[in-house]
Formats: sequence, C-alpha cells, structure tokens
Amino acid sequence: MQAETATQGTPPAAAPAPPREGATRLRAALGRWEALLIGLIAITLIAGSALSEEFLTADSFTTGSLDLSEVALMALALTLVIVAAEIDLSVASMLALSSALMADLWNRGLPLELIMPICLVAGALCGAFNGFLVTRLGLPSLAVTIGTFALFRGLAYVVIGDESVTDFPATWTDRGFGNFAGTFIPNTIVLFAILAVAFAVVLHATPFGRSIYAIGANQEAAYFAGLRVKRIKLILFTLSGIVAALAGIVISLRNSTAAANVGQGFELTAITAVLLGGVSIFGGRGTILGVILALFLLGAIQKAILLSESISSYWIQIVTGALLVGSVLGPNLARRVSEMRRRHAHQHPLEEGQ
Amino acid sequence: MSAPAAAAEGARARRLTEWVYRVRELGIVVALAVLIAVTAAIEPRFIETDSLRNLALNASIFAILAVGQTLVIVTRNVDLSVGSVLCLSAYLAGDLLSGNQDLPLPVVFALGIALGAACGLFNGLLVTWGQVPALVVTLGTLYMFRGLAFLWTDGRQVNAETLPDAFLNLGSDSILGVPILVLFALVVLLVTGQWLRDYRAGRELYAIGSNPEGARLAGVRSERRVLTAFVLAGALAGLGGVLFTARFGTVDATAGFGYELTVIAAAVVGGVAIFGGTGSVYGAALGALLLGTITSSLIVLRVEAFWQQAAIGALLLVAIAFDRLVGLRVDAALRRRSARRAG
Amino acid sequence: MIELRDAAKSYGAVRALHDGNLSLRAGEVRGLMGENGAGKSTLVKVLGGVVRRDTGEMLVDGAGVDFHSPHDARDAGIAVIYQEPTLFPDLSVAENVVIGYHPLGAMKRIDRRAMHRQVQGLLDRLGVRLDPERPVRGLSIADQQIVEIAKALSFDARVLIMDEPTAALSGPEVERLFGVVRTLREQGSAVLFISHRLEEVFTICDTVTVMRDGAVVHDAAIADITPDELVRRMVGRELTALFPKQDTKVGEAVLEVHRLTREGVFFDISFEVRAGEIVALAGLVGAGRSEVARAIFGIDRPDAGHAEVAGRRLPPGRPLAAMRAGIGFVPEDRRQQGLVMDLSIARNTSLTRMRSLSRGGLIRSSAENSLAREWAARLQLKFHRLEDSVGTLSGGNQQKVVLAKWLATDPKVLIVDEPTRGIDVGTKAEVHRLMSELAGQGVAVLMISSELPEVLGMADRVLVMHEGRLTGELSRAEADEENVIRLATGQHAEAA
Amino acid sequence: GETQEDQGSSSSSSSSESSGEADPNAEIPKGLKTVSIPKQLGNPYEEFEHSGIDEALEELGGSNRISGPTEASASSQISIINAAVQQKPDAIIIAGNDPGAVAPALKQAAQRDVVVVGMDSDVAPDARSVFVNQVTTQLVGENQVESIGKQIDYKGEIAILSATANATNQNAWIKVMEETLKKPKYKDMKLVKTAYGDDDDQKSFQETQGLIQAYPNLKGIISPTTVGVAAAARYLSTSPQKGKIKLTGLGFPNQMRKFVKNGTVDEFQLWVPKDVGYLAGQAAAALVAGRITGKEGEKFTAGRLGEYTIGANGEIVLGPLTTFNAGNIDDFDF
Ligand SMILES: Nc1ncnc2c1ncn2[C@@H]1O[C@H](COP(=O)(O)OP(=O)(O)OP(=O)(O)O)[C@@H](O)[C@H]1O
Ligand SMILES: Nc1ncnc2c1ncn2[C@@H]1O[C@H](COP(=O)(O)OP(=O)(O)OP(=O)(O)O)[C@@H](O)[C@H]1O
Ligand SMILES: [Mg+2]
Ligand SMILES: [Mg+2]
Repeated sequence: MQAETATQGTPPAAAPAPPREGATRLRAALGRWEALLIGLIAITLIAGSALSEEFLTADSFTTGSLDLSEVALMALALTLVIVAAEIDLSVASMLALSSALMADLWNRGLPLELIMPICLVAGALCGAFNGFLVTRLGLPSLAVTIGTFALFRGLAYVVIGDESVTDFPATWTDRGFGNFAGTFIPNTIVLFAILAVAFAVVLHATPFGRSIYAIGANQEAAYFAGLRVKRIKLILFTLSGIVAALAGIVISLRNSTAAANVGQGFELTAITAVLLGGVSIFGGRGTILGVILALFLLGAIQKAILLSESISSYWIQIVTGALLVGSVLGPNLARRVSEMRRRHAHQHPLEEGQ
Repeated sequence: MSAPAAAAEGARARRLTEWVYRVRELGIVVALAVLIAVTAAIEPRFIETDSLRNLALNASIFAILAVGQTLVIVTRNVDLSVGSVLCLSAYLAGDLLSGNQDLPLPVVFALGIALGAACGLFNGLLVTWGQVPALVVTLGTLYMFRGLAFLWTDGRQVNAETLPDAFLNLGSDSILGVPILVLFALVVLLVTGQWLRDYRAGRELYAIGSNPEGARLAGVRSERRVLTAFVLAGALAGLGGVLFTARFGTVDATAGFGYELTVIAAAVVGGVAIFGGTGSVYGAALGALLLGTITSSLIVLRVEAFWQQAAIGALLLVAIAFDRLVGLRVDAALRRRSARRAG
Repeated sequence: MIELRDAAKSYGAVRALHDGNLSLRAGEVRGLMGENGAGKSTLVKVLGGVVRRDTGEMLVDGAGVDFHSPHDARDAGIAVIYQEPTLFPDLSVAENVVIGYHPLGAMKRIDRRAMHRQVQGLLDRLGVRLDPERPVRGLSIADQQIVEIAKALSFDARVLIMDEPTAALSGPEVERLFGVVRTLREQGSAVLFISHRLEEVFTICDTVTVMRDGAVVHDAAIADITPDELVRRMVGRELTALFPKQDTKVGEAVLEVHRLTREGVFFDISFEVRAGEIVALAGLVGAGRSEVARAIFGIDRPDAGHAEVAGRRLPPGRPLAAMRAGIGFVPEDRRQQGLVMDLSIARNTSLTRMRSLSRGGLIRSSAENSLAREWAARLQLKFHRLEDSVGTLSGGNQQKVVLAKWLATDPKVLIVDEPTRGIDVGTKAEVHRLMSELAGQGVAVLMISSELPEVLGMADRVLVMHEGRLTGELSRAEADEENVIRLATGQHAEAA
Repeated sequence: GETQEDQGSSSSSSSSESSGEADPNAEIPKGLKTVSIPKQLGNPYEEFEHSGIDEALEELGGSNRISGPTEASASSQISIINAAVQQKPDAIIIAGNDPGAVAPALKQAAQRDVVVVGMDSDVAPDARSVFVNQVTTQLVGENQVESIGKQIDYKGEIAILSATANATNQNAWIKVMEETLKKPKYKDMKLVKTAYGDDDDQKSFQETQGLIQAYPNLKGIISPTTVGVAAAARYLSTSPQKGKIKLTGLGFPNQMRKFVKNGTVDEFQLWVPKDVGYLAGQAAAALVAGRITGKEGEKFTAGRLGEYTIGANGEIVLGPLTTFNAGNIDDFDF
C-alpha cells in the first residue's frame, strides 16, 4: 500500500537519488543479520575477557583461528552450495580422502609439490560426482551427500587404512602451522582471507554469483530466464570438493599428520557456521560476510569457554546449538509479534503470518 | 471408452500401483537374500540360527530409530537429533537402575520414553510454532542434547555390572527363539505401520509431505500432525535408548554418537523419499536390517574393516538412484496412460 | 444461508477484494463472473476460511462466523473447489477424495472397502472411469479437476463453491457436472459457480454476481440480464476501447514451428509468426498451449519436430539458445516462472542481461540500475525503490517487470502466455498497448490467452487448440467468439 | 604404523636435549598448577587415571585441572592444548590421541617453558620431556600372550580385538604380541585376525560375534582395551561358546567381575590406572622442580610408589601388569 502511494504520480526515473542509493546499499551490505552477529560477537568478547584475562590476546586469535581454519575454508564453498538451495554433507569426508591420499602418495615417495595438485584434482572429482548425481540423475542432494559422506570416508580408509603419516618436511608443516611473516595471523587464515575475498566477489558481484541467488530463490524462474541451472550446480559441487580437498591438505600440514580419520563431524560444524551466518537453508539468501562473522563468533565462543577455568567445555556444544536455533527463531518470533500488532492495529492479512 | 476396456485398464493401473508401492520393500528383501546367500555360500556358519539371531539383534535398535525417522521424513521434515536423544534416555535408564536395582522395569521404560518424547516435543514446537526449518532445529538440538548428556553424565559411566540382570536379559534373552529386542522392534514396526496405513492421522502425514499447501486447503491440521510426528520420533528414540542400555550395559555420554546419518540412511535405503510423501516404515526397518547385515557379513567375509563404510555409502547411492529410475519409469507409464485416456 | 458483507482483503499492495457483498440462499445456483484478477478466487478463499478477511463480516444462517481454517468452513458444511490444484500426487485417487474424512471401521481404523465404494460411487455419479486406487501423480489436468470435484462432493455440503471447475473439462464432462449441480439444487443446497464461459453461466445459474477490480459491482437474476450487459459490467467499458491493436504491415516469417509433438500433451503443431504480427493461441485451459510455448523456448524437449527463428533451427531443450536466437518468453505463472520474488526489481530486470552489463566479469551496478530505471520509466512501472523485492509489487506491475526483463534483450520474437492473467484493468490496457507497439516495431508476438475478448481484440490471426491439436486457424475477420469456442471445444467436425 | 616408529627412533636423541643439570634435591615449589588433558572427557578409565594426578598434586600442595575434548580426535585435543598453554600452567600432562598431530601445539608449550609430560598413550618424543608408561609395550604384549596361552594350553587360533585402527599404544602392543608369538613356546598358537572395535561398545560386540563366526576354530581372544574386553565378555557370556573360547585382555575389575564369577572369563589383566596418573603427577612436579630433566638414567621418588628411573626415550614405566582372577578380583574396586 505505502509503496503505491509513496510514488503516486512521481516519475520512476526521479525515484531514488544516487546518494540515498549508496546508503541503502551500505545498509544492504550490513543487513539486520550481520548486525545481529556483530552484536553477539561483542557480547562474547566482553563475556570472554571477563572469564579470562588471556582471552583478548593475539595468542587467542592465533590458536583460536587455527582450530577453525579447515571448517572455515569448507564453509566458504558450502555457502555457495546452500545459497543455491542444495547441501553437501560430504565435505568432511572429502577432506579425509584428500588427507589419506596425501599420506599414501607421500609413502610412495612423491614430492608434496606434486601430491597437492593430485589431491585437489581428486577433490574436484568427488565433488563432481556429487554434482553429477544431483543434476543429471536429479537426486536430492541431502540423500546423495549422506551417501557420499560414508563412501568418501570409507575410501579414505581403503587408501591409507589405519596408518597415519607424520613425517612431512618441516618446511611445509611449518607453513601449515606457522604465522604469516612474523604477524600473529596464521598462514591458514591468510589463505582463508584470500579465498573469502574471492568467494565474496564471485557470489556478490559476478553474473555467476547472481545466478546462484536466482537459482536458490526460484530455480524454475531462473531456468525460464535462460540460466544454466544444472551446469551451475555441478560447478558448485565441484568447487565444494576442491575446497574440501584443500582443507584436507591444510589440516594434514597443520597437524603434520595425514590420516583417514581426520575432521570427523566437521560437516556439521561447517553447516552450522553457514546457517548461523544467515544463509537460508532454503537457498536464495545469505552473504559471505555473514558466514565469516558467524565463524568468528563460533571461534570466540569456543575460545572463551576453553579458557575459562570454571565453565566445562561441554558448554561449547550447548551454546552452539542454542545459537543456531535461536538465530532463526528470534527473528521469526519478532516478525510474528510485530505482525500480530499490525493486524490488531489496521487489520492485516492472517496469511502472511504463516 | 468402453466399460471392459476401462476395467482392464483399471486392473492394469491397480497392478502398476501395487507394484510401485511394494517394489521398494521387495527390492530390499531381494538384496538382503542375495547378500545373506552369498555370505553363507562362503561362510556357512553365517546362517546358523545363532548368527541370524544376532543379525536381527543388531538391527533392532536401528530399526526402531528408523521407524521414528520415517514418521518425520514423510512429512517433509527430518530429525538429526536422534543420536543425542537416544543417549539421554539410555543414560537415564542406566542411571535410574544402577541407583535402584529393583525399580520396576515398566517405570524405567516409561521414563526413558517420556524423556525422548519431551525432546521430540521441543523439536516439534520449534519447527511448527517457531517456524524454524527442521534441519536447522534438529542440527541445533543434536548439539544441545549431546552437550546436556555430557554435563549430566560428567564423565560417569553406567556399567553392566551395576545393572539388574532382569534388565540386561532383555538385551540378550529370547522368547521362543526370538530375541526380546527383536520382539520390541516388531511390535513398534507393526503398530506404527498400521497407524500410518489405517488411521487418518497417519494418512495425513503423507498428505502433508506430498503437498503441504494442499493439505492446508483440505483442512488438515498440519501443525498438530507434524508435532505428533516429532514427538513420536522422540519417543521411539527414547525407547531405543532404554533398549540400548539393556543390550550394551555400558552407557556414557558418547552413546549413539553419529547415529543420525546411519538412521536416515536406513530410511532412505528403505525407500523413504527424503522430500516426504512416500515410503513405509517396513521399508525403513528393512533398510536398517540391510545396513546391519552388510557390516556383519563384511566382517564374516574377512573383508578389511576399511571397506565397510565405503560399501554402505555405495549401497545408499545405488538405492536412491534405483528409486529415482523406477520412479521416472512409473511416472512416464502413468502419464502415457492418462494421455491415451484424454486423447 | 451464507452471506458476506463488505468483506475486504489485500495482499500487501494489491487490494484483491473490497466491498465483497454476496449472499447464497438454499436451492440457489449463483454465478460469479469477473475478469481475471477481479477477485473471485480471493472471495472464494475468504468463504473457504483459507484467507482471513481484513474487514467485513460473514454470516452462516444469519449468525456471524469467523473461520480460522478451511477445517472450520468444512465443519460449517461448506465445500470448496479451489482454482489451483490441491491434490496429493503420492496418494491414491480415493484417498485424495476423502483425505482427513476417511470412512472409519472398527477401532477407528480406515475402512478401505467403504472408502473405495464411496469414491467409486462419486466417480460413477460424475460418469468418469478412473481407478480409485491409482495415484494422482500423472493424471491429466482434466482428470485432476474431476478428482477435485469428487473431493468437494464427498460429503453432503449445504454450500458448494466451485472456482472455475469446468476450465479444464470437455463438453460431456461439463454436462455431467451440471447434472450433479441440479440434483444438489433440488436437495436444497446452495451453489456458487465461477466460470469465464458465459454460456455455462446462462445454462446452469439462477442468479449472477459480477465483480470488477476486487469489488462486487452487480447482482441480478439471470433472467434479467443479457450476455452483452454482463460483459459490459465485467469489463466496465466498451470492449473495443480495451484492445487498441492498430494494424501494422506484416513482414517476413520470423518464428516457424514444424510438426512439434510432445507425447501425451500436444501433437504435430505447425505454424509461423511473421514480423509485426500478433498471433493468438486460443483454447481451453489444458489444451496444451503453454506446453507448446515451453517446447518452443526449450523448457521441455519435444519428442518430434522443431522450431526455427529467422530460418535458424533451434536446438531442442536449450532455453539459452532460444534466448540468444532472439526469443523472449513471458511465462504463464508469474509467481513461479516469471520472477524471482525475493530478488529486487533491478536484479529481476537484469537477469537476462547480466553478461552484457558486466565488465571484467563484474556486474556494474550503475549500469544495472540505469537499465532497470530506463525500463521502469518506459513501462510506467509503479514502484518504491529499485532495491525493493518484486514481491512487494502489485500483480500488474510484477507482470511489467517480467516484460521489462525480456524487452531488455530486444527480442525478435516475443511469446506471452496469459500476459494479463490476474492484472487489473488499467495495467491490462497498458500491457495491450505495449504489445501492439512492439508489433508496430516489427516484433513477432505469439500470445496465449484464455480470455476471448483479449484474443479477439488483439490478434491478427487466431490459432485454436483442442486437446493438444491445432483445430483451426482464423483470420482477424473470421475470428469471433462463436467460431473460437467451437474449435476450442473440438466441435469443428459438426460445424463442417 | 611404520612411520611412527621411525620418528620415535629418529628423535630419541632430541628428547634428552632438555637443557640444564638435574638437581635431585631441589625444592618442589608450593602451589604447582598443572593441566591434565585426557583423550576424551567422559571416559571412566581416564577419569580414574586423572584422579591419580589430582591426588599427586594435592599431596605436593599444588592443584591440577582436567580439561579435555568431547570427542577423541586429535584436532579437538589441539584446541584444548592451545587453550591450556595460554593459561600458563607449570606443566601439562597429556594422553595423546595422535602422536604427530598434537606435537606442534605441545612444542609451543615447551617454548613457553611449560613442562610437558606424556602419559598412557605417548606423543612424539621430541614434544614432551618424559612419558609415563603404565607398562612397557613389551610387558603388555608378553603378559597378554602368556595369559591367553596359559588358558588354551598354548594351542590353536587366537584373535585380537583392538580399539581404533590408529591408537598408538594398541598398535604398539599388537606388534609385540606378534613378535612374542614367534617364540617357540607359542609355536602352536596362530594369530588369525586383528579386529577393531573403535572402543565403541556396540562395534566391539559386533566384531566379536563376527570373529567367532569367521573363525570356527577360534580358541582365544585378546582384547587389550577395557571397552573391547567387556563387550567381548558380554557377547561370550550369552553365546554357546561361553567358557569354550577363552578371553583375556585389559579390563576393569568392576566391569569384569560378573564375567569372572559366572565363568565367562578366567583371568584378565590391567595396571592400576590411578597409579599411572599419580606417577605422572609426581614426574611433572619433579621436572618443574628440576629434580629431573628427562635424561635417561635419572632417578626420582614418586611419593607412595617409591623410586623410579627414567628409561630410554624419557620413558618411565609404572610396572608389570596386575592379573585379576576369581581369587583376587574382590580386592579391587575401580
Ligand atoms: N497470494 C497472493 N498474493 C498477492 N496477490 C495476490 C495473491 N493471490 C491473488 N492476488 C492478487 O489478487 C487479485 C485478485 O486475484 P484473484 O485470484 O482473486 O482473481 P480471480 O478473479 O480469481 O482471477 P482469475 O479469473 O484469473 O482466477 C489479483 O490482482 C491477484 O494478482
Ligand atoms: N501438472 C500437470 N500434470 C499432468 N499433466 C499436465 C500438467 N500440466 C499440464 N499437463 C498436460 O498438459 C496439457 C496442457 O496443459 P497446459 O497447461 O499447457 O494447457 P494450456 O492450454 O496452456 O492451459 P492453461 O491455459 O492452463 O495454460 C494438459 O491437458 C495436461 O494433459
Ligand atoms: Mg481465480
Ligand atoms: Mg497455459
């Protein structure tokens, strides 16, 4: 209603003036969700520093971020997949497979410089396999990736069995564990930052990224607009595979251990981060920034609880879970309440409440 | 068109649909038969009653969980928190009994199931009233319930040692050669199966999963039904927990860790469509049995332990791909028939 | 028996219904007429308890009621056939009919035998042969409609409301339905019957209510009103004024369709559309027109035949190729196929142009916005901000965005499927003006429409489909209501 | 696997490069703070162990805090280590989930002169000063083989039911068992299969059952893990092979008592977990005080347990396995 009246008569060309536009774009960039997350982070930082004077230190950042680096990497690609209204539960298993491959090839005496590309290719193949089953056979990605979740992890064990390889050259393991040029920022986080920027640009500024949103929000309409829905989804799953494989390399170097059992349960943590970052599980909504903030929040909470002498680490899970549910529930309830008020005020449609 | 022709067509249609509805269960039964046959051919002891008994035993708890999962999936939802719920109930049962050896077992079961149902209610309310997607809700409660389990047990563990034999025997004894655990599973299976098949509430679950908006227009009380589904799923997870304690005697905060994906896998292998509307609890239970049997037979066949997981994953993929292809063929057939009818 | 007073309902910006006054008496069959988007279905949804009215009151047997859910309406003895399908593809026909109200046997178990007997009875009453145990998945639109009707008749309702039940039905089936309606009338039930077909309303109805732009504008006994007056009241002005199609010089054939066939949906469709010409594809709902359009644009793969644009053959099943070849396609279902509701006006407009709008792989939002603003101006779009999601626009303005999206690609061929469905009269005229402008600029326009006046007013040539086959082609001169209906209902044989 | 062994030997030298001379009668500072990191919280066995650390530190007027991951994975243990290091305790006592993976984090600890003591399941030797071993790998292997051999009078097929496929200590023990079986005394015994129960009760139970079906002539099972041996015993107690197939392993008296009494199990073995922790606590204190530096041959008194000597690779051995049977089991309660 207001929309109509607001522009009654005014020629559309004159509608939004450039400066206001900029403002709105800024508001869009820092949407309600991101604001919410920043608020939560602030609270966590305060609470954390109250719990332990060690909390607000470069050290906390270094180690805390190291702990999450692989999950963070995978969350980036996963964001794109989920925005496209699909899901990939097999990321952690692809990570393990990549690590296992790394171990096996290393035992066979290949140089790391050669092994790593091979792992990435393997990851790409795994991802493409997911994508193939989803796009060509039209199977639901939830079911498919539960299957490959088991398959890829299993293959990891087939490749390297119970062995774990720990004798990678220090030059590389240090790269995995060390900090960036004397700063307190771990190399892995620098890597993450680079990828984060890349993914943000792709998702938010390119036709490809725009297509992902369109597909996620309304696949049929996207197809009617001539977008290559299947191909784009295939690419996304492949991408997810490559990034997972990269994470596998990272974790192997960082822990200077490659084995088949690494990263169990990472998939759920990564998905948690993505959803907490404001990406809709139904697709079409969410930003990379939100996911980055969510990762930071998770890391901060984990660190705070670990550092506090009084709170047992069990609480990490409880708080994480509560946040995940609460972050979606809160806005819903808020909307419901405001709608109820509006309806009582000037009789608004019931329907939209549902 | 002429009456006889129609009648014939009707018959064909009936046969076709019968086939569509049953084929999945048949498919799994066949797969099971083949698997057992092959294994037995190589290792005859595999089909000794004792060993078959164990196959059923191992599957029964997963079967119960899969039945619960089916109720939820059929409505286009999912419950990832089963493993954690199971853990809570399992520990409750263990804790109660080791605290008080001669607590009447029915009470223990009642409490365990009640706790599970409460968890299910929590999930269900968040999904229906809170309008949070089931995947998000249950992913969250998967963590929350597990964390609570850790807090509660706080490193303690329940040992078979401290549990009354009457209770532990439930996990191992048989009546007329059928393990009690299996009887539990069968009862749950048949009751739920009947409910889904022959009661309005049950049918409406399928309607909701098949076309939510349509269900609303048809006056189905969707929210209430979905809530019911979650509560039942929780209750069954609770039952599973109590039985878990009876069978394994030892329970700590890690009981049922990672069960959720296995259970969903079982349901999906059993032909329960992940997007709701189709699938039967019988299929789901058979799926659980099939997964369990694969593990056992791979062990018996002395296959490297490392292949087991891969095999299960592959099987799951084959199962859903098979579903999909059959589904396409049937749709095509139905459409062609109706087109003939129209033209 | 049931009465609605001053009911109003808006969807965000759209005032779907206001001054909703309607009363049904026992033993009365009332027709409800109105153009697309007049608010008929909305009124129905209010009566059915699907949508809660914003204001006004509803009376059943003189007592004020307030339905919170379809369930309440049903308990009040109101049966509704909604316009959009409400069936459960995975369940059997029988279950679809009785869902939620299965006949129960011992221990409240569903009595399947009784269920099948009951449903079979209903189907026989409607004189159709459908297997009650067959799943609904894959039923033709017509059969689906039959199931909907059976569903509504499955319990003895005092009030039966039918929103375009005959839209997908052929002659005999309609006759049977009318038979049922008459018996209901004898039994003293009240019936509300919605249809776009005048002749049906005049055959079956005792009284008629007319809606326009969301309001009830006229109410009369069928005896006291002539078809012409009825149409005038529906449209609100003289027909000719509505469709300003000026004649344009017709050029070369741009779009050629050769023997296009899709198993079970349409067969052996061949025609051509020339530059500067508007060709209408008419027919009853479910005749296969949309499917033809979809096949041409490459949404579906045809089983045989192909389409050519300017002599270049299009690869089957490749929308992108069709797009590059210069086809624009405004699909039937705006909400599902035309727009991405969550995305902004600007982004929907640029969806077809992203590549050309980006430099170095990055979309230049300045270029994007100027494109959107330009088209918004040219189509006189009523909007608040270009960043608003299209979901906030009124139906008509949404349709304009869809048009903008395609016109931005300046197409050689424009296929529009039900371009004015659910659009208010004003916007409708604009859309029509726009289409004839385009034709004037030499675009070849293929227009699918279920609205005869629109077809007759706009088209240079009319192609008519019936049950998936082209049953005739009429020049502008030959085309009149009667001819089109005859071909559309497959009666050309008798006519010849 | 192989690679771990390699690293073990290769870095054996580096383990003893901890600087400074040992001063046997240095004062143990009051108010020692240590953090002890189990493989996983909520594992009762580890609870016993770590209660021993608490005991030792209270005795020495210090305090210990237990902080561990909720699942037994290296990566989650690393976060715990990092956090622990930040809290600057005097010493960290850890049972590693993976020898290599936790090493880098532990080395960071050493750099901030936090003493690192390995216990129960070793970490890379260059990542800790000393490792308190419940028994030598050698002893476990030999004792367990002897225990089962005795029961099946040194004839027939035996199998091993282990924990996770890459548990350091398990694999090391199994290695020794294989060596031991080569001795002439055991020539008639054949190790047919090593199964992995992942320290998961159900899996172990299922694996046991699998073993027995796969190997009809199986005579005995060794399960050197508390979860495994209990699960195996419970399976046997309800199966026809009860008493026919012998079972030994490492188990808790409390878990095994009923199986010993109902004749499913004749004997099984274990060390006293609490003492492991106690010794580790004492060693940590001695290291902090400078009474020892971790060099081979250094001696120190570990409270109620008496004097201990540091062996090769900075290893301190608690002692041989205690054997529990119907005769003595009631004297133990853990
Ligand atoms: N769910 C909805 N949200 C927003 N607007 C809606 C919705 N449903 C209908 N409308 C709008 O309300 C107006 C009336 O729609 P309605 O469906 O009642 O028209 P109708 O008379 O049934 O048309 P038709 O003859 O095509 O069925 C239209 O402008 C339509 O765009
Ligand atoms: N959802 C569906 N399920 C089954 N068959 C369908 C479906 N949609 C279309 N069809 C088949 O395609 C035929 C044509 O449908 P279509 O919608 O193209 O007709 P139409 O002339 O475009 O009618 P409308 O005016 O509603 O678009 C129908 O008769 C039906 O047989
Ligand atoms: Mg309508
Ligand atoms: Mg159409």
